[in-house]
Amino acid sequence: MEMHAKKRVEIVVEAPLLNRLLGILDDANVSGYTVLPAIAGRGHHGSWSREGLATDAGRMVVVVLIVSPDAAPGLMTAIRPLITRQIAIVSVSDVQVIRGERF
Amino acid sequence: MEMHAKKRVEIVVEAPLLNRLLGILDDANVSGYTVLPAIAGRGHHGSWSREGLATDAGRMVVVVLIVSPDAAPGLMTAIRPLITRQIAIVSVSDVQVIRGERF
Amino acid sequence: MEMHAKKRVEIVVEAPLLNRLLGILDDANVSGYTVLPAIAGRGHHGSWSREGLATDAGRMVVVVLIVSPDAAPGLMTAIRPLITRQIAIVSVSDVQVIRGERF
Amino acid sequence: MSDVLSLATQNLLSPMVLFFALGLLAALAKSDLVVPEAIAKGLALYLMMAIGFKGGAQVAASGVSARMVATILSGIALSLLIPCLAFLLLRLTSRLSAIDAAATAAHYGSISIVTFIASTQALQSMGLDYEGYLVAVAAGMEAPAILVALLIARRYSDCAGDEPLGRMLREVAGNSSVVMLIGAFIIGWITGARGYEMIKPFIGDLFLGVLCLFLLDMGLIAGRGLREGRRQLSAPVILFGLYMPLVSAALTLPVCWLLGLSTGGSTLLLTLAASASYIAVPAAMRLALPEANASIYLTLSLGITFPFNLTLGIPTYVWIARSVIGS
Amino acid sequence: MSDVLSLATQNLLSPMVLFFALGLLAALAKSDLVVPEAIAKGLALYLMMAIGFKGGAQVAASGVSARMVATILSGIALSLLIPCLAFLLLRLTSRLSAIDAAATAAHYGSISIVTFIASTQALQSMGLDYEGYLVAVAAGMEAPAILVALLIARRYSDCAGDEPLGRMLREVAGNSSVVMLIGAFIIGWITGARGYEMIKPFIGDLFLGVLCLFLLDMGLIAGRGLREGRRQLSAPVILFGLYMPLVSAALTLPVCWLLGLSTGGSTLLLTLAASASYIAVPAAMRLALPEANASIYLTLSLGITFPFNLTLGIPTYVWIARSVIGS
Amino acid sequence: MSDVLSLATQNLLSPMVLFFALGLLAALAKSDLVVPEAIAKGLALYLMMAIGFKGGAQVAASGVSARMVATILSGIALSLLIPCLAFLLLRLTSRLSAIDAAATAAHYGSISIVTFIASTQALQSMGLDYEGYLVAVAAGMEAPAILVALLIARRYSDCAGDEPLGRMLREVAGNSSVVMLIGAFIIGWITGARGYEMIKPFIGDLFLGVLCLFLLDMGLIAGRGLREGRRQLSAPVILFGLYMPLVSAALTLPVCWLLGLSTGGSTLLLTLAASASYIAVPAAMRLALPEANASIYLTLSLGITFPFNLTLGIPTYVWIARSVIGS
Ligand SMILES: Nc1ncnc2c1ncn2[C@@H]1O[C@H](COP(=O)(O)O)[C@@H](O)[C@H]1O
Ligand SMILES: Nc1ncnc2c1ncn2[C@@H]1O[C@H](COP(=O)(O)O)[C@@H](O)[C@H]1O
Ligand SMILES: Nc1ncnc2c1ncn2[C@@H]1O[C@H](COP(=O)(O)O)[C@@H](O)[C@H]1O
Ligand code: NA
Ligand code: NA
Ligand code: NA
Repeated sequence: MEMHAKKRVEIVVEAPLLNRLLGILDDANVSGYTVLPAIAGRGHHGSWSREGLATDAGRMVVVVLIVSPDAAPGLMTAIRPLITRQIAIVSVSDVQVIRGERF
Repeated sequence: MEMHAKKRVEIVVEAPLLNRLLGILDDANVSGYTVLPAIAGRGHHGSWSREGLATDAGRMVVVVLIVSPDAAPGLMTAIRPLITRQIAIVSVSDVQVIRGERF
Repeated sequence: MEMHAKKRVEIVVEAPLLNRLLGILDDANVSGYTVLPAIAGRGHHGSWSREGLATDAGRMVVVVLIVSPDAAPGLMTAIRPLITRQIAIVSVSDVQVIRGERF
Repeated sequence: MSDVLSLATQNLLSPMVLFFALGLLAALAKSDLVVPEAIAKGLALYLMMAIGFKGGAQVAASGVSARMVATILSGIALSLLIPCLAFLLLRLTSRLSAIDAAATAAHYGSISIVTFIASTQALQSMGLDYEGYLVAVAAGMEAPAILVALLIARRYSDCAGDEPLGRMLREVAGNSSVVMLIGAFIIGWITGARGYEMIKPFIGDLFLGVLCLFLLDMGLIAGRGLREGRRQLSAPVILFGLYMPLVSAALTLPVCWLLGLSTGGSTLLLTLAASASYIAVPAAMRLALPEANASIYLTLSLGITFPFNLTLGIPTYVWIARSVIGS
Repeated sequence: MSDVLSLATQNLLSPMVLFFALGLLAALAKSDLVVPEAIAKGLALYLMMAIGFKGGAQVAASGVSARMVATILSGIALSLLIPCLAFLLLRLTSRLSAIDAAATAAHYGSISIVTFIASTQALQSMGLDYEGYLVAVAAGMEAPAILVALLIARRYSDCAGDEPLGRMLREVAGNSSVVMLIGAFIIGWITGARGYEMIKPFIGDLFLGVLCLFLLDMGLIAGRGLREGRRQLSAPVILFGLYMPLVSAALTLPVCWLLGLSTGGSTLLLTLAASASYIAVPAAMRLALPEANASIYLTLSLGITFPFNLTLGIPTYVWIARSVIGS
Repeated sequence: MSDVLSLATQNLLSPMVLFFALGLLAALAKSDLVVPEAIAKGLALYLMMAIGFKGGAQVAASGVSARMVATILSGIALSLLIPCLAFLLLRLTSRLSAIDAAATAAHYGSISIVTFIASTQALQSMGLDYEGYLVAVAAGMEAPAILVALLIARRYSDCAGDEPLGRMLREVAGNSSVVMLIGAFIIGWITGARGYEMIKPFIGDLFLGVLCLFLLDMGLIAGRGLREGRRQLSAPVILFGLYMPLVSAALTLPVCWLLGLSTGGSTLLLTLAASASYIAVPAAMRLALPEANASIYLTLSLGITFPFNLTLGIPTYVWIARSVIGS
């Protein structure tokens, strides 16, 4: 079966910033994204956990999106300000998809 | 430490279809899978969010499975109908695992 | 934009073992990790689902961490005992990140 | 007429409807107010447990009757008939494809249990009784319309053909709200007044307060649905969402009369016929008719018909039942 | 004998047991009815808060006694003794490996707080009082059996050796249900009748209704467990799940008599001894004895022993306590 | 003085404060007791629905007055003034950077609705009434302080400059707790005593019990916050978390007197001024001033000021209000 090379972008971002990130993605002309919850984590700023009525500050969510390889650099540039100034971790990997035209 | 090359398959699928997909996976003789929740997303059919008593229609879950490279093409063929007719996004990437024999 | 090669480690682990795994990661000098919930799964030991007041036994969570390529082998060695004796699935893949120095 | 107006006003100014309106406005104004998914599901379980149990306890008191069986059968017949009518009306008045029209029609043949619950609450605030077994009628009307919609869709499209009907029906018949309603109904029936006394502080006293919180959530998702999906709906389709409940109610009125239901019971059967599903049927349609556009049927059922029934529909059905059946 | 039958019937037809049965049947019939995880945890917190607080408030009224201390110590002793007996019986009658038998034995030495709660409810519906401090006994019996099981496992297997016992015990002793029970017990004790009055509408009046909803969930997961795990259980193991509660109860009966507990209190101590853990101990066993097959102990404790205790066990323990201790 | 002591003791031994202490201790002792996120959010929704509705129903009974409008405006003025003062004090006494000080100051200008609710409960247990519209004052004081903090931060740092103020304010003003409070307040106002009667078993009778469970959760997260963040706090900053509430209360006392509020109403306005936000403002600060160190303001507000207000602060404000306003 024919497979097409795409990029999988995974962004770990603080919950209060999610809406802003999604706004950037909407403007950046990506075909779609999926947001996954996270329940705990640790980093340079210490550890956090989702349980209890904590504020959204310090809690992470994960945004996953499949993009075409051409679109990846532009996307990186668009979200760079968010990354340099605020807490977000972006990683990009190579994936193969079945219906390549939809991304 | 010896590592073994496997494939990581990630399937974003609409919640009402999950049971059907898992049925296909069970028949396809894979060693296992893990289902992750998603909380929101956007695609060609608009955006969705999990909060509130929404129906399962339009809500996504993510199925992750590690398979041996030989098994991957057969798996793709098995789930293709689901993908062409209904909402599901499949991406495949290369990974290394420690205990290769269990997959 | 300059990208840096890192490793993405994904560990599917039984919930009662999570704290022990995180303890190992803390000792292993990684820059951070994020824990994702899982809602269901199947493997050699049968299938499980999160709903209801089930015990933590048999339920999985997923730990994702980005590490530098040098650190990966040491990390694998550190978590190996957990994997051989207990239920945990570890997969490693190549990713590119933007700010390489933080990992 | 002033009667229906005063009924409508009283209903519109109930905490129930006002909390729904709060949710609707908050969602339209893009507030970040949300009810967590688990809480919403928990509230729904509670409401179905309570309404089912109370219905069963009432039947324990009044005993089984031929009328009960006849009403359940009539309910099922209505839920087979209404989708045919809905399909025809949609095809005649709108440009929806056959698949979209069939999928939408299934929603109107099935029922909305929250609309039913809101209707029982409105009856109670007016001091009107109803037959307890209408809960069983509600459960019986959840699934059959799906079958009709699939048969219609198959006539018009070959791609809608690969889903075994039996499996579909079984999945919908075993869905959580049917099981919870029928289960609690039977438990209420077995344990009767003694059982009801034991758990009344939970399922009785708290009922209206919990319903308010739940309707807040319904308002939030109806509002979000409208914001997302309103561009999918043409004028004829929106109109359909407003007149179809009245058509179904009109069709049901003679049935109530023939069955000899009380005014309260008639109101509830009218409400069931007039209400449209937005939980079980959409999920079933994604499985069975994935080619149908989900935005259309979801927005219509949840964003148009549900608010209409909750605000104006229910007082109208009370008024019709009162006028025709007597009070 | 007709006494125990009427007790059993009354228990079997209570809303509590019927909701459990509903859950069990729904799960066996593969219905998609579920109680969301967060709701189930919330209900469990509520039940432990309520039962702990009420126990403390009762102790505030009755005062501390030497009997209270003696009962707590007896409970701990029982939970050290029962796993040894359970291990022996399993090894003698079944083909379970030493590790599997030790892990399973730990469950029977520990307790099921829901079984305890259901038992208090059954007592209440019969108008029987009980000593409030039995809540503290329950908390004290959660952890010790784990220690015994680990010591047994170490004798039989060297791979079970690398877990520091102290750390294990501390983890189990600080587990959420122990902390919530003891915490609420102490708060109830401090604030007494005045505190109870303040929160009675919440923790008192709603109790039985919430318990019904919770038992629905217990039925659902017991049914799912049975569906998944029944093939793991051989006949001797299933029998063990049915007679072991009675063995433990028999062992406990003279203790009740020596302690001079009331009929209600004796019933509860019998229930604690007879019940098996399915939340805290399985998680501890995954950590401490991961080589043991989790399907065996989970299915046995949750799918066999829990339903047995809930339906037939509790009326039996009431009947034994009544016959021996007097009513 | 013995008056304030007896008030404090009575408050410290209330189930409310004891459940908070239980949570705090459990978290410090690393117990695995947690309240699931969805349950915590559901409890918070309930509390805001109940307190808002009751406030509105009270206003329906007492009518709107010029004093109501004046009190809301005074509340807003206080929440603009307090952050300036807090910023100055932090800069004078501690080594916090301007950005950190501004972000922290915003928290003290805003309010903690749980502290407010605990204060209403303390008043009720003493038989003191309060003006229902203070709920609206609370809602009005949530957002303005954020504006002030941003203006301050911009003067001291250019990196804090790219966030449009209007958008920030709109986001905070539409945040869930403001919408729920104001919405329920208006619904209570519209439906009045009749509406309140309908849902009283839910929002009235259960209130204190639910509050206890919620405060358990607050204790858990305060304890976790302290464990994680205590090393971030220097002595001057910790002291600030203890004296700032008293400074704010002192500033507010003449306002209460000028407004002519009742003793209960004065206590609540003092409590609002003295309390610090730990939900809405931290999230807003992550957006607007991400360079500020979140551990500082979160630990201070949740781990120091909230427990202080809950235990000693509230009785102090009651005592001040009583002494100055009269009882
Ligand atoms: N190396 C990493 N791999 C995966 N997630 C990470 C990593 N570092 C940080 N995170 C996540 O990002 C959050 C914030 O990171 P930090 O800003 O370093 O405290 C952490 O709490 C984790 O959830
Ligand atoms: N490019 C993408 N990357 C990740 N997830 C996607 C992507 N496109 C769509 N999705 C997910 O799949 C769902 C349905 O997509 P669609 O059918 O395009 O509306 C969306 O709501 C997203 O959750
Ligand atoms: N091949 C796989 N890919 C992804 N997840 C898996 C795989 N095998 C097992 N799992 C997960 O690990 C859990 C335990 O696996 P097992 O020990 O094989 O029963 C399963 O229930 C799944 O959640
Ligand atoms: Na209908
Ligand atoms: Na036991
Ligand atoms: Na303040």
